[in-house]
Amino acid sequence: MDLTFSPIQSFADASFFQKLSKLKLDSFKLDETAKKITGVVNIASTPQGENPAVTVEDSSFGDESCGSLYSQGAVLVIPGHITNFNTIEDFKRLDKAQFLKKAGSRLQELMENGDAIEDPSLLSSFEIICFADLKKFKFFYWFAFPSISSHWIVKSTSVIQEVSESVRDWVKSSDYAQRGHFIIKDGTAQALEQLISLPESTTSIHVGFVDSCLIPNKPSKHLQNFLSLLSLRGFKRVTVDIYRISGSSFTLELEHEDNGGSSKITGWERTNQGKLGPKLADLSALIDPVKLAEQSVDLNLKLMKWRVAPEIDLEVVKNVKVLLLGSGTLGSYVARSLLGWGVRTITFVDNGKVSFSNPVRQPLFNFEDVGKSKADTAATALQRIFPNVNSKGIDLEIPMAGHPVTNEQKQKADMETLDKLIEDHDAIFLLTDSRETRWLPTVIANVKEKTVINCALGFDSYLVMRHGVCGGLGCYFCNDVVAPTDSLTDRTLDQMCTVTRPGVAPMAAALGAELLVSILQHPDKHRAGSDATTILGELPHQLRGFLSSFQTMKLHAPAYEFCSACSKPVLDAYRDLGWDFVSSALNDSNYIEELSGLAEVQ
Amino acid sequence: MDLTFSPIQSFADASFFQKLSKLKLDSFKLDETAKKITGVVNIASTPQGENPAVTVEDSSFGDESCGSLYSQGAVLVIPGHITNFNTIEDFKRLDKAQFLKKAGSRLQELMENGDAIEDPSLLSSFEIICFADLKKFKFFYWFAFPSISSHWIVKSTSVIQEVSESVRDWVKSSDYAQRGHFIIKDGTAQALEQLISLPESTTSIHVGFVDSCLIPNKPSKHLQNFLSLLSLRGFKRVTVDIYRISGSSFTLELEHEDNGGSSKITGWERTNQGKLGPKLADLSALIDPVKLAEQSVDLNLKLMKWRVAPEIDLEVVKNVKVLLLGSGTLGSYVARSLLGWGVRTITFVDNGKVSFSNPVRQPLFNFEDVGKSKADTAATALQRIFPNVNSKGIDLEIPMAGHPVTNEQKQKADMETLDKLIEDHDAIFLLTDSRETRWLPTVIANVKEKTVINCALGFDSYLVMRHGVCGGLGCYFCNDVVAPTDSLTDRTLDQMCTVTRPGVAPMAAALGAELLVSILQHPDKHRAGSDATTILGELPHQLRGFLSSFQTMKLHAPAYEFCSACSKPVLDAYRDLGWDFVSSALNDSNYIEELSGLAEVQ
Amino acid sequence: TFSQTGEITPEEFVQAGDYLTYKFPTWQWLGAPASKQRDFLPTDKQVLVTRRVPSLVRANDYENVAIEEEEDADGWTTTSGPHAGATSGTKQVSAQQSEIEEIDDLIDNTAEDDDDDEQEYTIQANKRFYDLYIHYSTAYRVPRMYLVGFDSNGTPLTPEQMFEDISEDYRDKTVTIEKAPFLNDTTTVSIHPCRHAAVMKVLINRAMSAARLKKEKQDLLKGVKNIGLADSEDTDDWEQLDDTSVDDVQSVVRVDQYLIIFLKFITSVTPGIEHDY
Amino acid sequence: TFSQTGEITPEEFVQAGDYLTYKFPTWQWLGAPASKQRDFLPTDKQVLVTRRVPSLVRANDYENVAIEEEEDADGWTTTSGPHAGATSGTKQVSAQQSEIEEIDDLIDNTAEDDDDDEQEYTIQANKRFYDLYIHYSTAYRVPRMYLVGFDSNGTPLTPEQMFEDISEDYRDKTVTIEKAPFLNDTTTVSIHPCRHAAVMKVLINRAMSAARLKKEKQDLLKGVKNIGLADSEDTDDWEQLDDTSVDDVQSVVRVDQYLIIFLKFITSVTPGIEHDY
Ligand SMILES: [Zn+2]
Ligand SMILES: [Zn+2]
Repeated sequence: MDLTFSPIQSFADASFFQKLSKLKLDSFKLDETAKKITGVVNIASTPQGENPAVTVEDSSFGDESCGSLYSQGAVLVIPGHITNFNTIEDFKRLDKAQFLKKAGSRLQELMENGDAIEDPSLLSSFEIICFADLKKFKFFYWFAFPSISSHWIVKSTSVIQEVSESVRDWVKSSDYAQRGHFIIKDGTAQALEQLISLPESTTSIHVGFVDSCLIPNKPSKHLQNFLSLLSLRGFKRVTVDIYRISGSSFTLELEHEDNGGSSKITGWERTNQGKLGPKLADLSALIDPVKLAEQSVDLNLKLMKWRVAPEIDLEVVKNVKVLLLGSGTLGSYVARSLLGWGVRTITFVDNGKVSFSNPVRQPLFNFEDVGKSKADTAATALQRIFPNVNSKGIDLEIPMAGHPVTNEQKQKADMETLDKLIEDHDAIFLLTDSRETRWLPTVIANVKEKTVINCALGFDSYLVMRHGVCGGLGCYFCNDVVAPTDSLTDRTLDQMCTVTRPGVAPMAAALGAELLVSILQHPDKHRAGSDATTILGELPHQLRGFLSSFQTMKLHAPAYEFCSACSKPVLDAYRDLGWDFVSSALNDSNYIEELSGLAEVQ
Repeated sequence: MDLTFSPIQSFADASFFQKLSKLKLDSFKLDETAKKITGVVNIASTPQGENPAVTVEDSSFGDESCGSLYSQGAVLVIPGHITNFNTIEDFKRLDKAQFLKKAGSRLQELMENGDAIEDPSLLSSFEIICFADLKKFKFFYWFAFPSISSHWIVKSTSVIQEVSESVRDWVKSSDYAQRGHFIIKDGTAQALEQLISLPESTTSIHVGFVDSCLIPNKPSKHLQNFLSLLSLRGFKRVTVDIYRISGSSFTLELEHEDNGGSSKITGWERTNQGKLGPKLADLSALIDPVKLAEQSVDLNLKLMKWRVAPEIDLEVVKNVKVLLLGSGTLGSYVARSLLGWGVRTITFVDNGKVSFSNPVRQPLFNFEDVGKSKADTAATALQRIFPNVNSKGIDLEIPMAGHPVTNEQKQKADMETLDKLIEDHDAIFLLTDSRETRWLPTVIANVKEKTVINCALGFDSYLVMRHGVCGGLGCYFCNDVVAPTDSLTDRTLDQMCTVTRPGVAPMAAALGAELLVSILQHPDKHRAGSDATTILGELPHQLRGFLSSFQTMKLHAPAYEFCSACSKPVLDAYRDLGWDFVSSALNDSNYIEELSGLAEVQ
Repeated sequence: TFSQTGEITPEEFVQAGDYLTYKFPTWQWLGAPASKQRDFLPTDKQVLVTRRVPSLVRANDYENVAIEEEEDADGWTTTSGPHAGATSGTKQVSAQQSEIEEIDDLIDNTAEDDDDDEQEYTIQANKRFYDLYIHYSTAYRVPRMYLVGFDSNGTPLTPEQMFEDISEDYRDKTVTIEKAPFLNDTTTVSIHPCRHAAVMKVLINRAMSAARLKKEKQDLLKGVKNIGLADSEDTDDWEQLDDTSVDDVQSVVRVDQYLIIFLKFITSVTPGIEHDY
Repeated sequence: TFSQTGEITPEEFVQAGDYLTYKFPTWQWLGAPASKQRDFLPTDKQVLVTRRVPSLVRANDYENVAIEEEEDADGWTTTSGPHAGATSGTKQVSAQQSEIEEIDDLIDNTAEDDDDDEQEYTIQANKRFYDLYIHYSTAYRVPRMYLVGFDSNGTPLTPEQMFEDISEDYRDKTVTIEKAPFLNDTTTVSIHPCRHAAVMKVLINRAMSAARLKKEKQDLLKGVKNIGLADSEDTDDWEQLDDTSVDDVQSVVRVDQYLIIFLKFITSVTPGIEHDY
């Protein structure tokens, strides 16, 4: 019976490729010469029926001594080389047959000059050729286990009932270089270099080989080079103890058959399709930090769904496009809470610059950002937090009700930009620091039937509310009896120089974000009534909180028919007249009061 | 009567020094040669009784054309040089007399070769020598207005009743080069270069001079060089119209008196002490961004005090030393609210690393921080927000009640570090994500009578409370009937993998920070009862908030006499036995139950 | 103690690990890189590992993957609707298509002469291999399982691919993507341990009552295993467990058997990974 | 309109600025650097300025700096206790001490021959100079004052030094440190405009009633001025204001006089800065 072998399979850990990337960047650079590495062969815990395996991992490159993490006697460590090409073309151009032949010749030389006898682990050495696409985290790689053939007939096979203490010790404690191949003499394991001291005429020998597969009667292909060495050294009859730690060991009586032909050199690993070609490891999902972040954030949200609120619709939250009007304290905190909920599209609008006193209160700005545009800086900050967010900053001055038009062209363009922005988003947050800037967005968002969340702060109180649509729940301006020109009214909730207790803004912002998410969970969305509930609980119309008494009030109010921002005449006028309506409103606050009917009831 | 002059004073805008710093860094570097600059002399709005002034500002360096911001006819723009030395020693070493003499010679040459006739603004040219200490924002600088003397007797003085249209136009619309010095011929103003076309023998002339001071009978020193030029050109009798835009103009009849001596060169500006020496501008408070940030943040807080809550004690808040146990979501948000309140000393304790899912929820971390120590990174992040904060990160694993001691040496050291940290801070926040880690800090802080704020999260609820001291209000563990080993109890508020609605943490954190600030406003501090009030309002013991119903409850409970964390036997045992007590508590939860008396009442 | 809480101490973890490696030699103790050492565990017993455990069938392909009622009562509910993995699966297929083309372009049949052993390759492109690690969670005081997968080429699997080998009920509840805390730069799929103690308590108590009642046919513990690929061996293990337990009425399950019960639990999480041969 | 709200439009600001520069030529219109232009104001009328206004006495040295009762009723309260400026003042003194030494070390009496005019220097080391700017605040629709100070050397003052020239009642309420929005890189001290409209409303109404009642001795407006350094001129101004107003009963104060009233208000904020000579 001819002796056959179990082919070797390579396993490459993700850590191997990560280390390779790092070395390529820091050390190899454009160097395409072969580098020494090591591989690990597990011998203690080998799975039933599986081919022998050579594993490479980060320690293969020699930083931490390879195999040091394994318990004594659990592995073989074998030498190898990696040749990393700079381009896929170089990789392709390489003459693979020539490459393998050279590796075989080198091996043969090691056998002849005695090096492989002194260090038999050389018999198991391997080669990797490789191309690393570092941008895409893709690695083309091909293992070769160069193997010189020699032809042996199995004369007999016998099971080893009990492995001798000496062999056990050898495998457990000898050097990695010696561990896998040894001589058995007088029942004890001895170093292979003893071969040299044998009389020239010796043609039979008893050797031991540590096998890393459990396939019956088919030892690992690694045995082949050992036998070729023995053949080269003139041995004709070889007794090999195939030592398997986790299976039954056996002895093979082999006889060399010289079939005249020269020995073949083989060893390129085949793909799982049985083809002669490289493998491709696409590790972006494992090592691209951006993808890892995305996966982690998604999973974290899913945990919430899975563990606590299975009916929650996270997709609608992920897909909502949010426009934040104002990217100061409230805008920054709202954006952070939205990020936490997995919102991916956030646009900031502001026309201010970061001032020295902002960073301590506005959690998207740092000291170094002072002087930069707030909207832009906030958008960039979000990307630094989570690279996959789709954030934009728009430097825009929102036309203010009752503040006369001073530059018609610019202000008209501003209105149009605002209109477009509201059109392109699903939910609008009013987070500016003046009452007058909230009027126009309220009108436009109502015309376009968008969700509107309004947050306003007092010194130690806040108002968070959602606007209704078309005569449903009221808007921010529904309580007013004058048009929003008069900024002396209700100053505390809207003043530019308002001072607030630092705790007020994060609370109002968090509630605003939570209110939006709750709205999104309701089938009627922002049209839901003030007594509606969702999987997340109640869906109130207005929340007023007071830090001095640590109280929260839930309020609701219907739309006011003469409201300066959401009454039908106002909405119709915006729809029909556009800028003409807006410019009249800016120039003359009485205009809105007349139009809405407020003037009559005042 | 001898003619005397009003000395010139220099004014250097902060923007001048800022521009100089920038140029020194980007362009001059080590170049110590003289650079051309310009100065502005205000002629339209000159103050009564003040000396003439030359102002330098950022536009003096020529980026924006100097004087362009002023209305036509309001200023003269005059040429000058700045010589910036690399070291204060170079500055000192310069031979000032020699420097001035050279400048005077150059000026004399310009008079002789006609350049100063073609461009009379050269007569007003100035020099600055300077050393800029860019690290300290300190600038040593010294102006010279090189001036060549000539001796003139005032024969008569007469007030100009009405300045001719021609002269008005000249001053309003001629070139800066010509504007200040001109010939008056037939009642009209004409360029000074007309001098050249006068017959050689002419010894009397009528000229105009635009004066930039309003001091009676003492025109600006700038006139001196004009007269010296005329003397050099051979004029003996000069009629000068001293034109003052914002005061009354007058005519001087002058006669040259040759007193034989050679002309003197003077011009170094004297200090406000009348000394010959440079001036020092210490601009750190105006242009050091770190100082500016500090001022802005302080002012912002003072606004709160001044406008809304005058009795508030901001100093006690600024000086409180806060220890945050846990620098995850709660720790990050608490730190931000504290920064907003002006707290300057914040120490983070955590033993975790930033994970991919952290940044979207934890507002002190960015994507690039993944893998770094949380405590350290949080501390660094605070400094990026506000450079003057005194923040530290301590990588420490808090020994956990009921988690047996595995490494006595390390855990004992951890306990000692924790003890020291609590000792060194005034207020301790419990913000970790497990119940067991809160026990030991509760005990130690109670023994040391520190303020303790405890924040814990559920999926959509939170608990924020303050601990009492010695039998006053209860602590976090007062409600428990078992020692804190059993983490299955009350899991929702403390579980490591707890998922929470993103809005819960910022709310709980903000309330925790506000609660601390309120405590600090009370004369009894954390000993205040649950019905106490302060300038900021109520001072409750516990707050429980529910996001599903948007409700907040205020609760209070006295200390429980058998509490596993704050009962007398437990506190005494820690005080007396230290580590022996702690290790017993870690190893055996029954120990605390026995000690506290919990076991008996169970 | 462990039977009341379902939790174990680090010492008990080591005991149970020693017992596991003794009973199932494919499981081995592993050290950890110097920077990841945990001082409360022996240097050479930081984590348990078994490598290259084959998986031929995806978890989804098992039909009646029943989950125990008690666990549902614990607050877990099954999710419905399309699973994220499904959609991205198709995306991945087309991405893979172009990769296959790239790779096919690199095939070189002249790279070597025919190898005599070549015919022996059995092509099982659907086969996967897993390295399984059991780590001790100090936060929950239970063992925690980390999985690192490879395809039939020995190339690392993506987290999403690995998810396909987690039973749907668990995949949607407790699986997280984590860097292994005991390895350098290795991304794993891990079963979050927050419910382990509760589940282990149930399983241990069942094992105990099963042992006490000696009703072998009514062996409730088999319910955990859910699926009978290796039923006969399985029964053997449990028998053995029962046998050794008889003499101790107080605690019929010894703490060193903890990890063997834990693996039964893990088998229900990863039905297609044949780690208990 | 402005008398009801205390606010003015940009157009009215320009009108009032033109009137101010006409009446007080030390006030001038200024342009702004290209990047700071505001399009609703004429390019050459972006901001009003008066330069080098002398200040010989610090605000603290004025004794009875009374604040109007009405303003207190508006919600402002006076603060007590040591002011931050006081303590840092002493710190600064010692810092200045070392600077003086540094500077003295650089004195060089041989730098030039005696200048005949030298004797003329009057040493007034305590004297300061201010550039005052009036800018239009769109947010509050009122003028806003920015101050840039220099010491007697013509060297910039620090914000804290400038604070010494703000009356204590305002210093503790509405003064902020700001980069001037109309200049490059210039840090100023500014009076926050959040109360301007309310104050202006009061002042305008007083001016109107004063004019109507024609009781000169009872001129309430002088109360705003608080301090009588320039009393006689002052009275003249008000007389004039009254005179021109008589013919219009509806609005006895014209909007172009708004800034003149505003300056009266500012005088009460900065009593030591003699800007209304
Ligand atoms: Zn409305
Ligand atoms: Zn207690």
